Amino acid sequence: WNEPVIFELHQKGERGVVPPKTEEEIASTVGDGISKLPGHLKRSRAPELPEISQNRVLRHYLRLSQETLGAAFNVEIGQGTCTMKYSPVVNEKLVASEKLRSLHPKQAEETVQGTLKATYELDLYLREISGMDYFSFQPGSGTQALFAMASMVRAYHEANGEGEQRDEIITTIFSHPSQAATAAVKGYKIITLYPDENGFPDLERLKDTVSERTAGFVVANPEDTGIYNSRIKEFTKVVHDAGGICYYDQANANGLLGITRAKEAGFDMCFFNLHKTFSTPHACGGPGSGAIGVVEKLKPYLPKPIIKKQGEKYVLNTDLEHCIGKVRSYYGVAQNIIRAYAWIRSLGPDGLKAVAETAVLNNNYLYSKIKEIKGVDVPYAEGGRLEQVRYSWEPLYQDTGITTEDISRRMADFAHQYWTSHHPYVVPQPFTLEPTESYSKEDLDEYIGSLSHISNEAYTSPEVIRTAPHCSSIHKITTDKYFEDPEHWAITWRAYLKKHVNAKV
Amino acid sequence: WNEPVIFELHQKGERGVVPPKTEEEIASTVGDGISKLPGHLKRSRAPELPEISQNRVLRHYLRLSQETLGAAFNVEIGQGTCTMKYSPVVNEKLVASEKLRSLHPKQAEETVQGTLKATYELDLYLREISGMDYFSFQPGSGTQALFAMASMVRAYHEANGEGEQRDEIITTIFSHPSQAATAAVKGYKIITLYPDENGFPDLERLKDTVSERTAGFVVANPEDTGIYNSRIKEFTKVVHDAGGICYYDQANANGLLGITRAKEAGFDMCFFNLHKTFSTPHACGGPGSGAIGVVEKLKPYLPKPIIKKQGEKYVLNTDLEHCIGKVRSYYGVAQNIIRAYAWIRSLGPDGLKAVAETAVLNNNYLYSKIKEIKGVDVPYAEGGRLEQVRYSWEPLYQDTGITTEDISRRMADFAHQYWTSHHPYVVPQPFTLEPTESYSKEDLDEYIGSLSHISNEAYTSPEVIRTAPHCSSIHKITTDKYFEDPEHWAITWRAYLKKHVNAKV
Amino acid sequence: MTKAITHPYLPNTNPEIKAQMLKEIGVESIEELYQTIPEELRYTGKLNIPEALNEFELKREVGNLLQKNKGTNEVISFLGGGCWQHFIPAVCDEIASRAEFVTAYAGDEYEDHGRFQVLFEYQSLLAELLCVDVVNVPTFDWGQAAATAIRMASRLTTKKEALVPKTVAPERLKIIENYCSPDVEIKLINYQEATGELDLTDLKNNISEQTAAIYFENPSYLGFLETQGEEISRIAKESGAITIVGVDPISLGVLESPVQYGADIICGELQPLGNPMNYGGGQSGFIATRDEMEYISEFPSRLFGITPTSQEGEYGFGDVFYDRTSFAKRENGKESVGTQTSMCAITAGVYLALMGPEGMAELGQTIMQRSQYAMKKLNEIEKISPSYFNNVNFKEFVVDFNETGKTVEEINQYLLSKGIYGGIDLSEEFPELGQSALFCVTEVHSKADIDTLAKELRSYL
Amino acid sequence: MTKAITHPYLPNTNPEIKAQMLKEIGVESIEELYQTIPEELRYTGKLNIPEALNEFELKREVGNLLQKNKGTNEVISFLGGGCWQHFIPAVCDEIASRAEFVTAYAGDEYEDHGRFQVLFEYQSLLAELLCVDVVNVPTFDWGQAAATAIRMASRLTTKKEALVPKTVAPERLKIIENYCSPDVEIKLINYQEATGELDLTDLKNNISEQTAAIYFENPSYLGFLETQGEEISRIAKESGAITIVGVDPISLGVLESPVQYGADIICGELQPLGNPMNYGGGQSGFIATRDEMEYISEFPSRLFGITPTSQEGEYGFGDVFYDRTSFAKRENGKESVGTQTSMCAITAGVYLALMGPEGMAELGQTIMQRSQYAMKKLNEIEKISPSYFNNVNFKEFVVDFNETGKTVEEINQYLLSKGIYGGIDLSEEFPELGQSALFCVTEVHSKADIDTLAKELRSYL
Repeated sequence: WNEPVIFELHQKGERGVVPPKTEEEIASTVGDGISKLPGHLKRSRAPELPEISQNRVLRHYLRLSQETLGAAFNVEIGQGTCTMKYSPVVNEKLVASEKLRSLHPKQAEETVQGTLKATYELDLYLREISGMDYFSFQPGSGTQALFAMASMVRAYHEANGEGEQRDEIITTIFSHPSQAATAAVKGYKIITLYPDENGFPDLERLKDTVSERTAGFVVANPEDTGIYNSRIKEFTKVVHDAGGICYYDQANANGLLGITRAKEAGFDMCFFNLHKTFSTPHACGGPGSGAIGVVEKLKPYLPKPIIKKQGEKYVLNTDLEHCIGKVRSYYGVAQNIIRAYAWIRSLGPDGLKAVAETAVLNNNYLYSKIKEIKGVDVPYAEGGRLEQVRYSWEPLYQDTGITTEDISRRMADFAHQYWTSHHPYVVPQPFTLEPTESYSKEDLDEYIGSLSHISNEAYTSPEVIRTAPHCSSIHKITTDKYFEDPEHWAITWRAYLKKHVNAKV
Repeated sequence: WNEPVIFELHQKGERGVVPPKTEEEIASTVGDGISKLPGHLKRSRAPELPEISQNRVLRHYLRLSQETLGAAFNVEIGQGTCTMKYSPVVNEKLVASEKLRSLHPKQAEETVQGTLKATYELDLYLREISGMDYFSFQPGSGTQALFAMASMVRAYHEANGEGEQRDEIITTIFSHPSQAATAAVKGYKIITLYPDENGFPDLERLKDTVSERTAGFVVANPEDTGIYNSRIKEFTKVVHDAGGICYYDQANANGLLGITRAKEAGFDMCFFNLHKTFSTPHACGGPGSGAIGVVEKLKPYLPKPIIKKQGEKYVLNTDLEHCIGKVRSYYGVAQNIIRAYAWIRSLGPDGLKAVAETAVLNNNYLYSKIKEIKGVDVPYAEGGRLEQVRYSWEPLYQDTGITTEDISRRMADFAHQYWTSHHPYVVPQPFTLEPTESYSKEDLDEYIGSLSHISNEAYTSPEVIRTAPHCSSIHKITTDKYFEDPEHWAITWRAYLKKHVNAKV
Repeated sequence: MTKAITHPYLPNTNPEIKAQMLKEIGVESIEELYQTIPEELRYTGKLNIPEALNEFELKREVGNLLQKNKGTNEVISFLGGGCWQHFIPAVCDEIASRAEFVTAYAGDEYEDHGRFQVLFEYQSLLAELLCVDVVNVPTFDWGQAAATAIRMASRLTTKKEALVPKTVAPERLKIIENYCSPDVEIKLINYQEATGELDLTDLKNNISEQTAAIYFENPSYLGFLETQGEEISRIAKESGAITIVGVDPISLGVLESPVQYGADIICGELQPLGNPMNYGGGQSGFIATRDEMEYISEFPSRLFGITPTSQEGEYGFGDVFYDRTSFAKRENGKESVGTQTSMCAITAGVYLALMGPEGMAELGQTIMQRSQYAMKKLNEIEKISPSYFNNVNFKEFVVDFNETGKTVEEINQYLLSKGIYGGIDLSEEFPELGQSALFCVTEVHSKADIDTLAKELRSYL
Repeated sequence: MTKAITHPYLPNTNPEIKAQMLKEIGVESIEELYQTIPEELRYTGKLNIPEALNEFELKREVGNLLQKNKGTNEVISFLGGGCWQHFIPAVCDEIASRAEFVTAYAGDEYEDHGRFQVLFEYQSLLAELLCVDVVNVPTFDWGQAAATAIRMASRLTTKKEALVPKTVAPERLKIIENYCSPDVEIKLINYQEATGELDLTDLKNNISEQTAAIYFENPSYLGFLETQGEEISRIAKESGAITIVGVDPISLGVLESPVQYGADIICGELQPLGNPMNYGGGQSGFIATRDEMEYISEFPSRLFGITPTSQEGEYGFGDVFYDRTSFAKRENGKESVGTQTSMCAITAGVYLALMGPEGMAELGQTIMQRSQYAMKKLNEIEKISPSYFNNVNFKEFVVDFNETGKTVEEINQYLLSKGIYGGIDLSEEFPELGQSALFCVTEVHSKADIDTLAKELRSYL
């Protein structure tokens, strides 16, 4: 499709929908309603929204949906760290119920017992999976969960009179940027550990780093390299000994379900992304859900409320002494709670463990094949990868000048997602693949085939790659000035018209 | 997508869904259930269905959905006679209700009052639109409605003792093939009227044709040419005078709502396609709905049951003396009844008339533009087209050798539907366009642009057309032997394997 | 021309656009475009239908209407008899509601490649279940499929009679008779009182040189199995008649395909394969045969075939032997074809692809176990017998209430008051069975559901 | 390795395939792949969670759970206060449930072109409503948007205090305080008892060189309008502070954009624009500013921009000034960004495209008429006053029950028994209002709904 920007579809006088109108009796009782407004608050100029018939609006968005490569449409293993697993259709049908959609967050507890029960049960399941003692589902994503945990670290030390003194949080470079960023928002100084030659965070460096200024330590394990830090318990002990809180970014938990738990590794808190590990769909980027689990001593710091069972009733418990307040309105993304609940119920304990094992099997199969592709390097220790691997095209780049971004564009021609990696590129020319449990060997072979093909092209006909994409929705964007130059960029259509269309006239 | 045939996705041991299992207590009470079967009835070899994981099945069908050019995705005016109008999304959401989906046709009337009421109300609306006295919604399409009407013609004459004698049904060549075909199934000899030089069915010919053998006369008006027969009342009178029944194929009624009615034109019966005129979606080819309306005297012949209002209750009326029996199980396609009901309610009387007028306006605009395209001819009288037009590429064919089928293939490259016409091609190199009320002038201009472009290609670079399609889901099918030669054709995958794969080994 | 109307479904509402279009056409008003409709035929009134509702009002209006329905999902229902409550995988609903499939119609091989492929795949998947090589793009329903199968047999044999057991579904029989008349006469054959199966003596008495076909159903409308298939086919063959078997395909994970006992043509119903009942709106029929030219020639339906394209390794799909059809030949084609029930077939294909061989076997077993359990539980109740016939059943069975002194109508009324839809009342359809009802038990009926039925019947009777 | 499991969500279940994969990897068992996890950290038990359900059982289980909820669609609900019941066009639901959008995530400009375009269009559509040139890819909710707006102002001014009226939504205030601490201090400003509007004297007393921003809401949490916007902005400007206005965008068909009374940053909630309430799961926030480099530099959010491609006349879309973000710069980026609430924004875009200027104006008017009617009807009841504040309201209003001798809790309990969800109890959030409740009336409340409320209140009080 070469679908115009929606404003170009404007046809004066058309309508997409007619909103509810007031009954005659009301109009005759209260008048037009708006003349009560003070003049300066009454809108004087109608918004310049386009006028389009319903059929055309629908066609526009349906076409654009087809130009979006959702996980349901491809062998979606190229967005490493994102755990793009299968989101079961049945769960989508379940959350479409008006029994969920139409709930208001302030309605009486007795009228939402179903939702509260599901939330409480999910809490119990996650406790079992992590070893933690309580969960909150308030955060709307991993980033917000990390922010909530950083807030709890601060509240904890403040409650102990060490709020001022403990002003450092330690993280690692192969963790999600939000670990560092959210702690910085909470006023912390960030100390970043780099890996040793095997790709493990440096334990000696940690020992040198911790002090009475250490507020907390946050880490993913496995990190985004897919490498599991075997000495994690020593890390948490070092931090605990220094008086810090250890919190665990479990965004990479998909290979660990039923295998190992946060508690035994010595963490005080952890979070799971329901939209990654527990299959709720990513929805173009949210709403997601970051479920925070804590050990008993941190319960009073959780954002309000959590769910409590009182006899046969489920109630909202707001009795949390040191509560950090809130990070998100109300009680979290209720529809994701139901989805995750349903997913766990559909797998059971054996199924969950099979998920982890299959994810690890798939990843290691992929790893064994990808590393054989010409131009690919896999930094750090051989083997020992769990559910994902960070690879590098550095040899290819050295040989041919083709970058990981070039390859990303070319992969669009094969209808595959392909993600480089978070910045900074500690691994040069990086790419990160995470196959999850949802793909068959044949699926993986298809993806491997595409990368092999492109590697071959890089060595034989690199121009094909440089000018890619060739059969995607759009052609190559050849300038970055519309993204980097304030004179050119336009973040809305009206800004575009001002800068590029009307300016020319 | 280059999506394989589903059998090629087979992976031993995979599963798409697990059906409900029996409880332990039942199994222990009755055993395995199947050992009760006589040996020769017990399936000995499992069906060779493919084994595929749910994710992969879903991906397969989702991809194939994207390779289907639904009306929601294109300026869908190329399937003339099909009335491809906008099917409102809200109606789809309404019929997704379990309050409709889960109804069993034999449940007590008191438990389906909503559906019965909607059916009854729709009956009243269609009476108003057509002037008829009763409607049945049993037929699942126009073809079945025509069959039902032919059955009623037979039953009527049989009841009058003329069943043997009256064995001819008269139709016209520009009516749907099913008019002739269904009457033939009911044992009638078919007499087909051809048009005069202006495109009207020949009234003099009709007068010569009718006799004491005439059972009925069936016709569309306007016919598939879009030409409205102004003398229709004389036609029906001639037939009535000869003792025949006149029944009206209203598949082309979209330009007539609120403008003119079956009753005043002298018809005894008519039918509407709910999936054309009344917006229920075409669903890849059904289930549709053909609603039959009859005048009082034909009521006893209707298929059972029809809906009756009894006080405040709606009941199934099976008291139809000369009933033809049934044409379709139960009471018709209930979901289409609700959709059509909802569509009429959303438009009201003024809206329905605006539908007709806009459809006619759009068609005449299109007509005024298409006839100007080089290579296009519009047979028969100038002007006088209502909601559609049958055009001809005969001049283009004479000039360039490009056929209407060639153009059909090339239109796929422009993501437009394009339909030639029903056989036989009375109009040479035909194509039929029906824009309905759902498309804007801009939409029509887009379609006109594609045809102009192709006409231009035909005169300048015909090879592009001959080798088309170039950017469709698949490439040109260059042989018809897989469709016409019994040695080659394969109507199932297993037949394909037998004839073309295993045979080679 | 009516007053200007601004409606979301009507794009060309701007008076300027309208005026511009009229000008391009070269007329003054829309009225002029209608000049071919004579004055006397013009409808001048305003249609007496309610004024337009906006979307919110419409949702409320229809919502209120549907609220007056009580779905089988809100009760425990034992209704079957041709339209059955089965488990529908969510993927079936997802695919059946994709806007592309919902709004497509009759495009060609290229722009509608996906539609052609999924229908070819449906044919192929069902063919595996049936063990045949040819399956059609579907008919309206089982009844019409059976009628067409009989007409096909009549054309193949040039004979004009078909034999049908008296136990055939009355709903289907009405369709068969109407679709076959006046060309083919339907003769009813007696059944054995003990087992419900066909009375072979009566069959032999009625079969003749006039017989085009014998049609029977397995499982039968009354739930019992016809175990004499092989013998019936033999009798048919001896008289040069064609054997047609109607089948509920959901039984074929555990039951043998009719091909194995001699069926020449198989027909049946697709509704159980993933299609919601929709008050009977989910019905869809199929016809299947061997891959023989003479059989294929007699199909009125479209038959999609697979073909290579000009691109190596690529498949396309299209109409096989289109010239058979009434689309091609009008009254000289084979019967008639038109819009049928494609979406039901697509859904059935998705269903079979999801279920696989294991799923179909397990499902069949579950149905047999649950229905046998239900028969056992009902059997424990005095005065009723859940097995009018002495036979093996699949999914359905006739419960004999004759000794209870109550009518089925009374019993069902009581059950309804307890949130149960009892079985289909057979007292009109089969007067010889007296006060009997056809109960249906599938994989959706839990033990608790069945126990509730038994408990309520016990307490009422 | 656990026992072989055959599950629809797990493709690689065939032992042969597994064995083949292990062989290719060069290990004996999956266990070996876990060797980096030390023995002491291995969980050896079986997780104490219920055994797997098949799809049918799952649907029944979750269906039964949800049955315990009573949705606002089953009653008449007057709950609002940040999450509101509005009419949702069916097209919004259709687009929001398209598998492509549901399952996409973070693809690039090419393979996810559609996602980029719809989000750019959302930005552009909302911008027209707000009369601004820059709108972000959304935040989590209004509260977080307000917090980020305040932090942006703090960075822009390098000052560390923000002034907020005491009438701010308590839910949002908690988020603002948590997101702003420890960097920015939030000071609460009194309101005028009569009108609820900001006490300008108290504002002047509190504004200082430390003030980074004044944040207020219009319509306010308590439903009244803040009419002094221009004056407040002037006061802010005089002190070098930035004016931030929080807004419910559904009001902007009839209300003037805050830009017109001096807002530098606008933030608010997207839920009312076509997103279901979902028990609060439908919240989504936005931030909007002028197209000035210094403002744009301070956004933590992604901002999608439009660009030409190498194909003449074609548009592409991508990230503007990515280097601001924490994705690019970790702790040195502006605050943090991650998965937010894109689907809500896409839906809001669809909503605005459907409504157009006419729709938004009509809708705003309907809401005002209906809420005024409700106030009038309640006003007729003795002892209660539906307008605690003497002011103009939009959609919500504070009903004063102080003279009834009953608590809001009691009243709501009664209403609940009559199928009515009464207004939000303000007695804890705003103790100074005593027994008062915040009622919300939108376009979905018919005259009959409102009359029922009045009738029930009259009969109870």
